[in-house]
Amino acid sequence: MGNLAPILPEVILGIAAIFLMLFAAFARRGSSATHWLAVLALLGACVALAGAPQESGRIFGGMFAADGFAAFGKLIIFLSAAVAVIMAHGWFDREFEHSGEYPVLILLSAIGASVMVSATDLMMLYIGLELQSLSAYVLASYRRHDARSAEAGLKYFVLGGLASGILLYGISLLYGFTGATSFTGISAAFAGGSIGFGLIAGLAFTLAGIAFKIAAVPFHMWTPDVYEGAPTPVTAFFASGPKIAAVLLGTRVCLDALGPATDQWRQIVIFAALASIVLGAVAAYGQTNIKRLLAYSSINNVGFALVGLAAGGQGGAQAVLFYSAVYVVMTLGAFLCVLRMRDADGRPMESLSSLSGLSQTQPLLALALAMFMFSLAGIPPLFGFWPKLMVFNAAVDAGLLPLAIAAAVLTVVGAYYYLKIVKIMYFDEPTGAFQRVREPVQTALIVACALFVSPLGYLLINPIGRLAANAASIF
Amino acid sequence: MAAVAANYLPILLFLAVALGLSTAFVVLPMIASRFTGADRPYAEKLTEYECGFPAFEDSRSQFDVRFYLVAILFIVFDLEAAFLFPWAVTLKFTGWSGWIAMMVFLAELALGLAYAWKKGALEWE
Amino acid sequence: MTAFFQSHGASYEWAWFFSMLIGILAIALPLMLAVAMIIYAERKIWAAMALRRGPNVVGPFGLLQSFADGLKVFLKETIVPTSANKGLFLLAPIISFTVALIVWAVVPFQTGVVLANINVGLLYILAASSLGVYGVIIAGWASNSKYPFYSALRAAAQMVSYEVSIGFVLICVVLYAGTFNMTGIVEAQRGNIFGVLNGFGFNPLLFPMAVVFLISSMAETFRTPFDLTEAESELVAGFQTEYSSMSFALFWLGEYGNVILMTALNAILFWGGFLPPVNWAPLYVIPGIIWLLIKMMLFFFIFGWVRATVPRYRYDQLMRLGWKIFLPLSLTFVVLISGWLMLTRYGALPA
Amino acid sequence: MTGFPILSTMIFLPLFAALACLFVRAEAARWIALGATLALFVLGLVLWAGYDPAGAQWQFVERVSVGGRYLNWALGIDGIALMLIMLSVFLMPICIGASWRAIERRVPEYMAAFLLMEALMIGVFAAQDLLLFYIFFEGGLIPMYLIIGIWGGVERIKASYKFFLYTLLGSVLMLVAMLVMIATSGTGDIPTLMAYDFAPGLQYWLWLAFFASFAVKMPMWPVHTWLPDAHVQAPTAGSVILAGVLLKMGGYGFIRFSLPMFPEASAQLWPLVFILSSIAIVYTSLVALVQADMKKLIAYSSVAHMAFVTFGLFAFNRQGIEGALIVMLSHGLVSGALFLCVGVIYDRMHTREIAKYGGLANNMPGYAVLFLLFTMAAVGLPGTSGFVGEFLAMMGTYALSTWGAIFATTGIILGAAYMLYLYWRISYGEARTADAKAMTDLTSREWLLLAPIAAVVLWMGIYPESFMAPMRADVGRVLARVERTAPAGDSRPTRGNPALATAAATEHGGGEAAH
Amino acid sequence: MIGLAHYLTVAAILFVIGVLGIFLNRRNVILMLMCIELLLLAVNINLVAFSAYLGDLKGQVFAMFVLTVAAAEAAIGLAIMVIFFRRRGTIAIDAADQMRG
Repeated sequence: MGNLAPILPEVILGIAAIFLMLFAAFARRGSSATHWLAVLALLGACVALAGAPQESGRIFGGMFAADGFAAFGKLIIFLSAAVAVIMAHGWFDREFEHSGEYPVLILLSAIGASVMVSATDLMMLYIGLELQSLSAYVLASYRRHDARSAEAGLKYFVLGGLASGILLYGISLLYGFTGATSFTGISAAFAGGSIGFGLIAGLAFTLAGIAFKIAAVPFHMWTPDVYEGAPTPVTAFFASGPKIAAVLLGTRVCLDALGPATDQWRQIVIFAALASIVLGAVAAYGQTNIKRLLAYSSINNVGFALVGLAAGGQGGAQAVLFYSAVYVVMTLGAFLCVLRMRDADGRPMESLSSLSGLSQTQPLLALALAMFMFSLAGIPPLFGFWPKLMVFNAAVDAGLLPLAIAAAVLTVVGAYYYLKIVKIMYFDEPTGAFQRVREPVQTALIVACALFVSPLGYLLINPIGRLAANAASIF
Repeated sequence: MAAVAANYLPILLFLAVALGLSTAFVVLPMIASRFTGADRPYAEKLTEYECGFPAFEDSRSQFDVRFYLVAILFIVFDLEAAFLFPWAVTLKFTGWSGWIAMMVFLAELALGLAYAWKKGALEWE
Repeated sequence: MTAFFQSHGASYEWAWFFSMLIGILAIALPLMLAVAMIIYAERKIWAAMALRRGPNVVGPFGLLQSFADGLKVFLKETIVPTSANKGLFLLAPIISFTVALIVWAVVPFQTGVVLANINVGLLYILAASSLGVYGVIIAGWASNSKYPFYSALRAAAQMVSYEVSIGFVLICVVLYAGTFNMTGIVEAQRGNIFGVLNGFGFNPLLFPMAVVFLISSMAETFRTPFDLTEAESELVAGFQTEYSSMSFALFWLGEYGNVILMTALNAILFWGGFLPPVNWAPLYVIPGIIWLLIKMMLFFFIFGWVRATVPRYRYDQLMRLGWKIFLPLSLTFVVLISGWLMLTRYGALPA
Repeated sequence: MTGFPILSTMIFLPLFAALACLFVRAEAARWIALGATLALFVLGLVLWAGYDPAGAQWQFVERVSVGGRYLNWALGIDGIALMLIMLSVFLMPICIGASWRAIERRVPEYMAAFLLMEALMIGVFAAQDLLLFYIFFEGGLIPMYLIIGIWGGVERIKASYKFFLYTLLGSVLMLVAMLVMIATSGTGDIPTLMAYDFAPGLQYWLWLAFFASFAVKMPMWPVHTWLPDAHVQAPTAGSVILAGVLLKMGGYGFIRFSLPMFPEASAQLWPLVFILSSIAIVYTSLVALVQADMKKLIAYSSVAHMAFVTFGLFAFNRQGIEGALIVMLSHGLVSGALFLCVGVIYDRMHTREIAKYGGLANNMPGYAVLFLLFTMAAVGLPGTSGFVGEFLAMMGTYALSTWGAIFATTGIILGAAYMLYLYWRISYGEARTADAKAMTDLTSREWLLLAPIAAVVLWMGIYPESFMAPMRADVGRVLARVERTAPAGDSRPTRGNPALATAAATEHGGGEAAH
Repeated sequence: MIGLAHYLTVAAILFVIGVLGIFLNRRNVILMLMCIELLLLAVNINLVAFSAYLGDLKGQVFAMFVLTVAAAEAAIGLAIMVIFFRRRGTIAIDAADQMRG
C-alpha cells in the first residue's frame, strides 16, 4: 500500500468531507455543528502537516510531493478555508436556509488546492486543479435563489472549463514532446535538447491555463463577475486559498518543470505580471461594488506575486511564498470586514457608498478596514509593504531592474483606489449605520488579521521568512 | 497499432453496410410512393399530431428539471464504470492494494449515492 | 472463407473484403427475417395466453402476416410534418436501425464464428448500444410535436437509468471472466460450476446479477412493463407518433433487433452462449449456434410472456427500481464478487 | 551612553499614547496628547543634553535584528538628526495646543493621528537602516492623509489625494534604488553605506531615484504643486507639521543619502539642482506675490525657502551646508509660526483671504508684533534665524556658482517683497471688514504657543552657535566625503592686493576676462 | 498511412473549433458546454495519439482521467445551467448580464 503519511492532511479532510456531507444530509438541524466540525478538520489537517515527513515525501510514484513548499501552501490554504467556513457561519443562516453542504464544498476545494500545491506531475496537477475548480463552480452558484449567484456560477464554469481545456491542451503537448508527465522528466527534456515549436506552444498553453486560474491578465475576465456574484464568504475563499494554490502551482511548474526554459516563460510571466498590476489598478477606479473592487485588487496583487515568480530561483519563490502568506491575511481581513456591512434588516450591502462615514458609526471596524486597504496598497508601516518589498527585491536580485521599477511605480496607481475606500470611510459623512452584530469569533479574526498587518507584523518577518526559505529550498 | 486496428475493420464495413441498408429503407418507399400514387400530401396531413385539434404552444417548451437530474446522476455514476472496467480485467495483477483502493473508491461512490438518496435526488415524485 | 476467394484468384484484400461482406449480410439479412418471424411468434404467444388465435389469415397459420404488414408499410406514403426538422427527422430511424445492426458485429455464434473478434467486445456492445438513444432523442426532437418529445425524454432518462446498473452487472461478469472478449467470456463459462455446468448464471453469486440483467434488458428495449415511452394512453405512439411508412417500420425493426440482441446477450453473458448447458461431451455434438438459438428463443419467450402478463409500471416506479434497487444491488455485488475472487482466486489475505 | 533605549522610547511613547487616545473621550485625548508631546520634548532635551558633539558620529545607537539581512531596528543619531528631532518635538506640543479648541470633531482620532505622525517623524530622523528609514518616511503619509482629509478645508479630498500620490510616486523609485543598494553592497546599514563607494555609473541612477523622492518631499519645482493645496486645506496644526518638519525630510534625505552615498553623482548633477532651485526661487516667489490666500502665500514661500536649502546643500562647501541646515531649522520654526499666526486669525474670522483683513495692528497689537517678528525672520532680517541660514547658504552658493547666487539673491528680494506686502495688507491701514475690526488680541493660550517659537527664532538669529555646534562635526564628515569630487566653483574670490591679482590674471591667460 | 501529425492536426482543428465556439456563440449555454467537451476531446485525441506514438501508457491513463473529470464537469455545468435557467427563464448567454464593469 505504501506509506500514506505524506497525504495525511488530505486524507483527514477527505474523510471529514464525506462524513460531513452525510452528516449534513441526515442530521436534522446540524448546520452549526457541520461548520465547526469542518473548522476542526481543517485545523487537524494543519496539525497533520507538521507531522508529515518533511524530507522528500514523494509518493504515488513521485507524482505527489509533501515537501516544505507544499506544506507552506497547505497551511495557507487550510487556514483560509477555515476562515471561509467561520465567515459563512451565521451568514448563510440569515441568507439561506440550508448551508450544510457549504463546509463540505469548502473542504473538497481545499483538498483540491492542497493537491495542486503538492503536484509534481501533470496528472496530479490536473486532478487537483479540477477537484478544486469543480467545487468552486458549485460554491459560486451556491445561493440558488439569487440570480447573480447563478450567473456567477455559470460564468465561472464556462470560463473555467475553457481554462482547463487550454491547460490540458498545453499539457498534452508537453507530454507529447517530452514524453514525460512528471516535472522532473519534463525539466530533463527541456534541459536536454533544443526547444522546438511544439514545446513552446505547450508551455504557452499550460501557462495560459494556470494564468486563468490565478486570474492574471489577460485571463482575468471572469474574476470581477464571479467575485461580485458569488456569496461573500465564497468570494473571500476564492480570493485566498485557491488563488494561492494556483500561484504556488504556477511557481512549481515554472521553476521545477520549466526551469531550464526560464528564458521562454519569463517574458510571459513578466507581461502577465505588469498587465495584471495595471489592469487591476486601472479597472478598479470606476467600481461601486466593494466585492468587485476587491476582485480587481486581487488581480492587482497577483500581478505583484508574479513579479516574484518572474524573478525565478529560490529568491523568487521565497518572495512569492511570503507575498502569498501576507496577501491572504489582508484579503481575508478585508472580506471579514465586508461581511460586517449589513443594513438595518441584516441584509448584506455591497456598494462602496454604504461605507460612507463608517469611521464615525463604527470606528474600530473602519480602522481595521483602513488598515487592510493601506496594507493591500503596500504603504508602510503596515505589513503589506513588506511582501511587496520582497518581491521587488527578488526582481532586483534577478537583474530585472526595469520590472522592479515598473512594478514599484505601478503601486502608486493601485494606491489610488485603496485610498478611495479610506476616503469614503473617513472623509465622507455617514449615511446610515450598519447593523451591529455580535459574532465574537469573527471579531477575533478581524482583530487577529488587523494585528498581523499592523507594524507588529514585522516581528513575523523572521518566522515566515524561515518557513518560506525552507519551502523555497526545494528549487 | 495497425494490428489492433485491423480487428475493427469489419465493424467499419458493417457500419457502412448497415447505414446503406437503413438509408435505402427510408429512401426507397419515398420513391416507390411517387410511382404508386400513394404520395398525396396536403396541409392538414402535414401538421403535427395533437389529438384532433390544431396544435398550440411550443412543443419544445420547458420540461421537467428531473430529466436533467437523471442525466447528471447518470453521468456521475456511469463514469465510475469507466474506472471499474480496466480494474476488473487487471484484478489479478493489481492484487490486494488494487482491490482495496477500488473498494475505497466504491465506498465513496456508495456514500455519494446515499447522500443523493437522502437528499431526494432519486425520487421521481 | 477468405482462403476460398483467394483460391479463385482474388488478392488478399479483395478476398477479405468479399468474405466480410458475406459475413455481414449473413448476419443482417437473417436478422431482419428473424424480426419478422418473432413478431409473428410474439403475437401468437400473446394470443395463446389470452386464449385467442392470433394472426391466422395470411399464409399457413398466418405465418406470412408480418411480410404482408411489411409490404403494406413499404408502399405507404412517407409523411414528414411541415414543422419538423426534415433532415433530422429522416435521420433518426436510420440511426436507430443502424445501431441495432452494428452491435451484432461482435456477437459470437460459435467458437471463432464472429465477425470482429475484438478484445473489448463487451465494451463495444455497451458503447454501440448506448448510441441507440440518439435515434430516439433525435426522433422526438425533430418531430417538433409534443408527444414524441415527451416520449423521447422519457426514453432517454429510462435508458440511462438502467445503463448504470447494467454497467455494474457487466463488471461482475468481466471480473469472473477476466476478459472483455465475447468469445472469451463464453469460454470462461465452460465448466464454471464444479466443472459441470456451463454458465455464470448457475453461480449463486452471479445469479442475482443475471436476473438484474434480464430485467434491465427489458427496460433498455422499452418492453412491457417498461414501455413508458409509447404508453398509448398517455403518449399516443411515443416518439414514433409522427412517423409513417418504412421510417416507422425501421424503428420497429430496430427495436426488435435490439430485443433479439438482448436475448443473445442474456444467453452469452450468463448462460453459456453457444455452449451446451451441461459440460458433457455428447452435448457438444450439437453445433454451438443451435444452443445459442435455443437459449435466445427461451429468453424471447420470457420477454413475450412478461409482456403478456405484467402490467405497465408507473414512471416513478421505474425510476425507483433502477436507481434505488438495481444500482445499490449491483454495486454491492461488484464488491462481493471481487472480494470473493480475491480470496479464492487471486491469493490469500494480505500479509 | 547608557543602555537605556531612549530613541525607541521616543518612538513608542507617542504610539502608545495614540492608541490610548482612540479609546477615550475628546477632552481626555487632548490631555493625553499634550502630556505625551511634552514628555517627548523633555526626552528630546535629555537627548540633546546627552549628546556629545565631540564624541562618536553616531550616538544612542540601538540595534535589533527584525527581518534577516533586510531589516533591522537600528536607531542612532548624529548632530543633524538630533537637531531635526528637536525641531519635531518642539513643534509638536505647540501643534497640539493650536488644535486645542480649533478641532471639535473627532478629537481622539485627530490626536492619535498627530501622535502617530510624531512617532514616524522621530523614526525617520533616527533610523539607521535603509528600509527602516523608508518605512518611517512613507508611513508619515497615512496620518497626514487623514489629517488633511478629515479635518481639512473644502477641497480637502483632492488635496489629500494629491499629497499622498505625489509623495508615494516619488518614494517608490527610492525604494527600488534602496533595494539595488542593498543588493550591491550587501547591507542596509546607513552608516556603512555612507562610507561605501558605489560605482559612479550606478550612483548616477541611484542619485536620480533618491532625488525623485526627496524633490517631491522637499518640494522642488516643478513637483511642488501638491504643497499649496495640502497647506491650504490642512488644519493649522497640520500645516505647521507639514511645513515645519515634513518638508525637512527632503533636505535631511539629501544630506544623509544623496551627498555622502553618491558623491560622484552629486558632483555631476548639481547643475540640475541649481537650475531647478533657481527657477523655484524666482517662480514661486512671483506666484506668492499674487496670492490672495494667506496660507497659499506662505506655502509658496516655503517652496522658495526650500530652494535655499538645496542651493546650500549642493554647494559642496561648509558655508553652504551649514547654511542649508540652519535654513531648515529656521524655516521649520518660522513657517510653522506663520501658519500658527494665520491660524490665530482664521479661528476668529474663518477666512484666509488677505483682502478681508487689514489694520490688525490697531486692535491686535500683540499679534502684530509677533507676526512682524516672524515676517522679518522669513525675510531674513539680521538678528533672526532666517538671516544666518540664508546668508551662509548664499555664500556657499556663490562659491560654486555665480548665477545661482544671483538667483538666490533675487529670491531674497522677492521674499522680502511678498512677505512685507502680506504684512502690510494685514496689519496696517484700516480694517476692511467689521469682523476684522472686532477681533480680539491673542489669548494666553496663543501667547503660550507663539512666544516659545519667537524666543527660539531670536536665539538662533543671535547665537546660532548653540545649534551649529552639534552639527559641525557631521558637516565636516559630509564634506570629507564629497571633497574628492567637489566641483570647482566659477567664482574665484581673490585675496586682497588687486595689483598682484591683475598680474596673475594676465599671466594665466585671459579666461577670467571673458567673464 | 495515417501518422502522428494527422492526429495532431485533427485535434488542433477540434480545439480551435471549440475555442471559437465558446467565444462566438452568444445564443445558448448548452452549445458552450458542448464546446468545452470538444476541447477536452481534442486533448484526448492528442494524449492518445502521443501515447501510441511514444509507446507509453501514461497518455492513455491521462485520457481516462480527463474523461472522468469531463463528465463531472458536465454534470456540474448542467446543474448550474438549470439554476440559471430557473432564475432567468432562458439559457441565452446574453442574458448573463446582471453584472458589468
